[in-house]
Amino acid sequence: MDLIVVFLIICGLIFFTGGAVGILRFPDFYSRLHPAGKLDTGGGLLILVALALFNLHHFSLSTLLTGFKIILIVVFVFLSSPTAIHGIVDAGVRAGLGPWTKKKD
Amino acid sequence: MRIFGIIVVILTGALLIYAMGDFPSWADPASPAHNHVSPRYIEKSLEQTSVPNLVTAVLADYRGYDTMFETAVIFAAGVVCFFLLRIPRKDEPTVRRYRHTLTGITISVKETREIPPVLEEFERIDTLWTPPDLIIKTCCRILVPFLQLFGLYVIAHGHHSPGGGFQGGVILGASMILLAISHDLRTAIGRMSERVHAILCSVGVFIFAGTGALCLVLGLNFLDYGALARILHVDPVTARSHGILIVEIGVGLAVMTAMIWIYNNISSKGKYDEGL
Amino acid sequence: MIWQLDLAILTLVVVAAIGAITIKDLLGSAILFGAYSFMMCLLWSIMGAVDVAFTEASVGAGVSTIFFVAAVFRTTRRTKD
Amino acid sequence: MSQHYPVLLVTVPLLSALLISIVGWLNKRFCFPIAVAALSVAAYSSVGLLFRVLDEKVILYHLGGWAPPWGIAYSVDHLSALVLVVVSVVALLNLIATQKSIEQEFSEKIGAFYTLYVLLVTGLLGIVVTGDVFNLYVLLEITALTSYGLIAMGEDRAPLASLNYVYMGTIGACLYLLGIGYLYISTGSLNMANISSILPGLYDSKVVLAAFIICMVGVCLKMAFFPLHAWLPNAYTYAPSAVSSLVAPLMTKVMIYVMIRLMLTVFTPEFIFSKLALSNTVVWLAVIAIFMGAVLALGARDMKKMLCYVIIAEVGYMVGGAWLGNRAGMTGAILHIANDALMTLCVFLAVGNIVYKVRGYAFEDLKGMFRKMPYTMTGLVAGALSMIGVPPTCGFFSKWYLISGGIQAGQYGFVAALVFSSLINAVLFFRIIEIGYYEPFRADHGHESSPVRMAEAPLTMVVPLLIVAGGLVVMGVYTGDIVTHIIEPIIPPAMGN
Amino acid sequence: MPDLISSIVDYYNYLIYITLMMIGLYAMIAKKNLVKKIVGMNIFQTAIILFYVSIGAKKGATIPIIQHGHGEGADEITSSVIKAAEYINPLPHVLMLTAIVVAVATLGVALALAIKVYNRYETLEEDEILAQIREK
Amino acid sequence: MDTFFLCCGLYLSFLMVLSLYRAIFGPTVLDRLIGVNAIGSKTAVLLILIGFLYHRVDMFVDIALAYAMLNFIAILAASRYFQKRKGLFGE
Repeated sequence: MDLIVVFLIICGLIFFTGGAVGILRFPDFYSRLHPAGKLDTGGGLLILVALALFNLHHFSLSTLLTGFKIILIVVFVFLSSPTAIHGIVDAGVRAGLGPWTKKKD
Repeated sequence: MRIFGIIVVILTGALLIYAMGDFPSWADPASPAHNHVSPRYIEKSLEQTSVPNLVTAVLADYRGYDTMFETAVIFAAGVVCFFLLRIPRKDEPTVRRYRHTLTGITISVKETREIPPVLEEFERIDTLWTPPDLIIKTCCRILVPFLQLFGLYVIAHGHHSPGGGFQGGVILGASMILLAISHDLRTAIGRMSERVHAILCSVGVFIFAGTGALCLVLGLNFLDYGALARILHVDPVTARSHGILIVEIGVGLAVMTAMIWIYNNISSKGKYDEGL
Repeated sequence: MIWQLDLAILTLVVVAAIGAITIKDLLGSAILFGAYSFMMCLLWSIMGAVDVAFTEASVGAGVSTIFFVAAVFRTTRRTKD
Repeated sequence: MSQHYPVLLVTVPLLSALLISIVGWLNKRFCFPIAVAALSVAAYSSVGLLFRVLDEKVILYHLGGWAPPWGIAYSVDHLSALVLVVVSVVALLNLIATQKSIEQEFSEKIGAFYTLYVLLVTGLLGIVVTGDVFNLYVLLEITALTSYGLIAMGEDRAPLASLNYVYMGTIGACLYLLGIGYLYISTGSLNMANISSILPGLYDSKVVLAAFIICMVGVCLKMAFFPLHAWLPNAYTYAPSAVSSLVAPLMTKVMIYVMIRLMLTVFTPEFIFSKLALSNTVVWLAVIAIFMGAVLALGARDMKKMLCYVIIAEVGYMVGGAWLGNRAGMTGAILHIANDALMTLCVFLAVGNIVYKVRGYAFEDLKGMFRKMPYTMTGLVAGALSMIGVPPTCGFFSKWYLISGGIQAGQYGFVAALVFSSLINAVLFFRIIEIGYYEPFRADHGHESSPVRMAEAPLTMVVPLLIVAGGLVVMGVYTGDIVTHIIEPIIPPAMGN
Repeated sequence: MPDLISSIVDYYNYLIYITLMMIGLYAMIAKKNLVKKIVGMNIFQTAIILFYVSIGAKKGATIPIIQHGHGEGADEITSSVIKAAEYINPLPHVLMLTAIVVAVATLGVALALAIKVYNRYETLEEDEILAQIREK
Repeated sequence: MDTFFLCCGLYLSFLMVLSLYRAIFGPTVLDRLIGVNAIGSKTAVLLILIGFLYHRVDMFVDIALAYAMLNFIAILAASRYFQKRKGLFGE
């Protein structure tokens, strides 16, 4: 059980790392949204699922409830994070931000 | 001004750092702050109020009077925002734009009424020509009831977990603000009109202060919830717990409506027409 | 209290605060102030003040950022310092 | 019922503020009667409280039924009872006197106005009555918040002035809060009496010293003591006249009350006058404050601004008197809180009446005013005489106590400043009287009729003004009683004689 | 080395609160933009809250909610003895809840005032506003 | 396991530094918004981790949930600004 939890958390951390590096290194706004939208959401999901699993170690009603709430956060993040990113993209398009292209000169 | 600022900052900082030398070190259990008043709160509050969350117990019972004025502060902030910004209704007609949802044709109408009727096939567009985004609208329509349910849970469960009237009230208020952001300010006002939330805001504080006054009428000191035992037919300790719950509901109501009130006034510049 | 995390977040908080007052754009300043509040919330839950953290999460991170954005929306983003 | 007076005093206005807010959305006509009723109850119970205090010395009230160090307690002694009476009576009189001008200026939002007004008075009363340092902070914020809103509704530069007031007021309140934190970290308590019983063992601690300095700076910011006064003149000048005649008499005085309360009850006089060597510095600052206030008032070009600078000078009197460190000085400072509240109210009400009729408060607007509004100008003259310090009025007596305290303490600079500022006040007010009496009424205010017809403000505005003006003389006559029965018992014996 | 770490840990919180407070104070005094000043004001208030919460922290203690199972009998709770050293001091938290509320109320009022100022002068820069006033 | 969680927490706070760089030096406001959003998602996870470090996770879940929600609303409000006001670099 612990092994699965550790594995999931480390996967999540790798996702988060990718997200952070992507946000830092990508050249323009739209490409930065990609790691922010996908990797952060994914990393968050993995770590939260792992923690919910870890929480169920001592199985009882209250830990089940807590686990359920953590899963609720997962669902919520899954729902809201892409929407927020969509809102930001929409804002960028409306604000007239052009996408980055590799310029010759 | 900049140099003056730096001088003031350095002087104040020097005073504070000078005084820091005599502080007990951080998180030291032997510090006087932990050993004079607070041990009694920790040891006795469960048996005196039967509320496991010590912060709630101290907030709403031992120092309930502070909390009453804290609620009054937030109420005052709502009233002040209204008082400063709200532009009273004028009957001169204003131009409003509507878009036919099927064809995308936009028409302008001169209207005098504050809130036009909801039309099936026409969608109102604000002066900046931004219809609400469909994805965000749908997603938020799912989330708003969930948020409200969560807010109610936070208010009701404040005895056993972090939370309470204030936090729950802010979440409830935020749900209405979310509605206003994702749809339109007018939609949110349609759900809860200005008069309703203005009155509810005072009613919220009134519940708190009224509970206190009720205790006074029943023969004990102001805000001594033990007096409620006579009406609720329970022992005084449980009466305290119930009294705290009643008070938290009042706080939640006041905070929720005050947040909505402030947001509506700020985001629409007091016109209650179109917001963020 | 978890002092390792406490030290890390405290340092971040100062950076965020300096950022919030130096950015020459009011909207950016408001957004960074939101980030500052996030970290404050974290800091308080590290020190065990769960109720304060809850309040800060709902007020500082949520509502006051919205108020700032609404006010900037109704005024201007321009600032000289 | 009478054991509940301390709490009724505060909660009746609070409850009725909420009621006004609800009623204001339904029917605006009932707002004013409710406000009057609430403040009358407050005034009645504060007078009742004063009489009880004369018998029982200190009245304690445990809110929520918890004993003091754990719960919040109200403690009323002679000092707070005196200030309570002043606050509630001034607020009530001002409410009645300014009804017309409120209706003229805020016809749309009258419910919100009365809500804020009554909440402001609630906060002020609460500050005076409370015995808990943190409770005081919360009430401080409630007064501050409502007064920001009320002041900002004035004309011209009012919002900007009010915004500056927000910044300064927040810094002040936050510094006060920080000072409480320093006290809490070294004592672990929040109750005033309890803190002062723990403090003697900690007098050498740097934390307590810092706590004292921070608290005092915060309070001085709030009361506009000289180097920190920058927010006051604009805020009070541009406020609506009904608001400035409430805020100007009460806000600074209540803050001075807080300072004296902190000095006498929390940090005891032994600590302040024997451990700290700050007394001289503060008195000299007060001297500078008085001089600057007087000089700036000479340069002012309209009446309200001039009065604002006079207020700054008066703050200097009281702070200086309290820091002289002897009985006479402290007596003078406390007496001056009551007197100054009354005379400021009197002058501001008169100005409010003039603004109501003439719509201006520059010196030119005053021409021929004695013939136009004789009763209002009578009130103004009474207030002016009291501010100058002419014997039958009460201003003379408090100034006399202050001067004798200054001589006892050997602070001749302070005495000189007092005399100087009295002279300047005389110059200022005689200039007004001269303009009002001798200059002909200017015809360009709409009426071209050359013999000025009497156009007095409505009766509800004039009568309270005359009552206050009479009150000034009555206070002056009964000064001896007030001093022996009310003020003498609160000054601790450690202050010397 | 452990001594150094422990002495840093002992006072780091207080140092940071002073730093934050000075940042806020500097912003309020030296910045000319009205909304920037409001941001500074909030940082100032939060710094004080940080100070109070740092007072409340306690080594080896848990959060101030008394541990018990959900829904189990109340007799069991009261019978077990609660030691003061096991829980963090709740009083500063209570005070700071109030302070946060006050901070958000002040924020709302200050922003409303800033909007009112902007309506009149069309700018938020203090020096430009003062120049406009002087012109009149 | 506590040590592992602590290390995870420290690593996450290190990642927050990277996001904070984007939030402070982002050339446009929307870049800052992305940075803050990333900080927000990490914070929600970190809150639960702190709950495990205190062994009282049931108390921290509510905070994390409220936090995620209000973060979402704040981000939405900021992005809504640009949907209404055109122009990224001023008015």
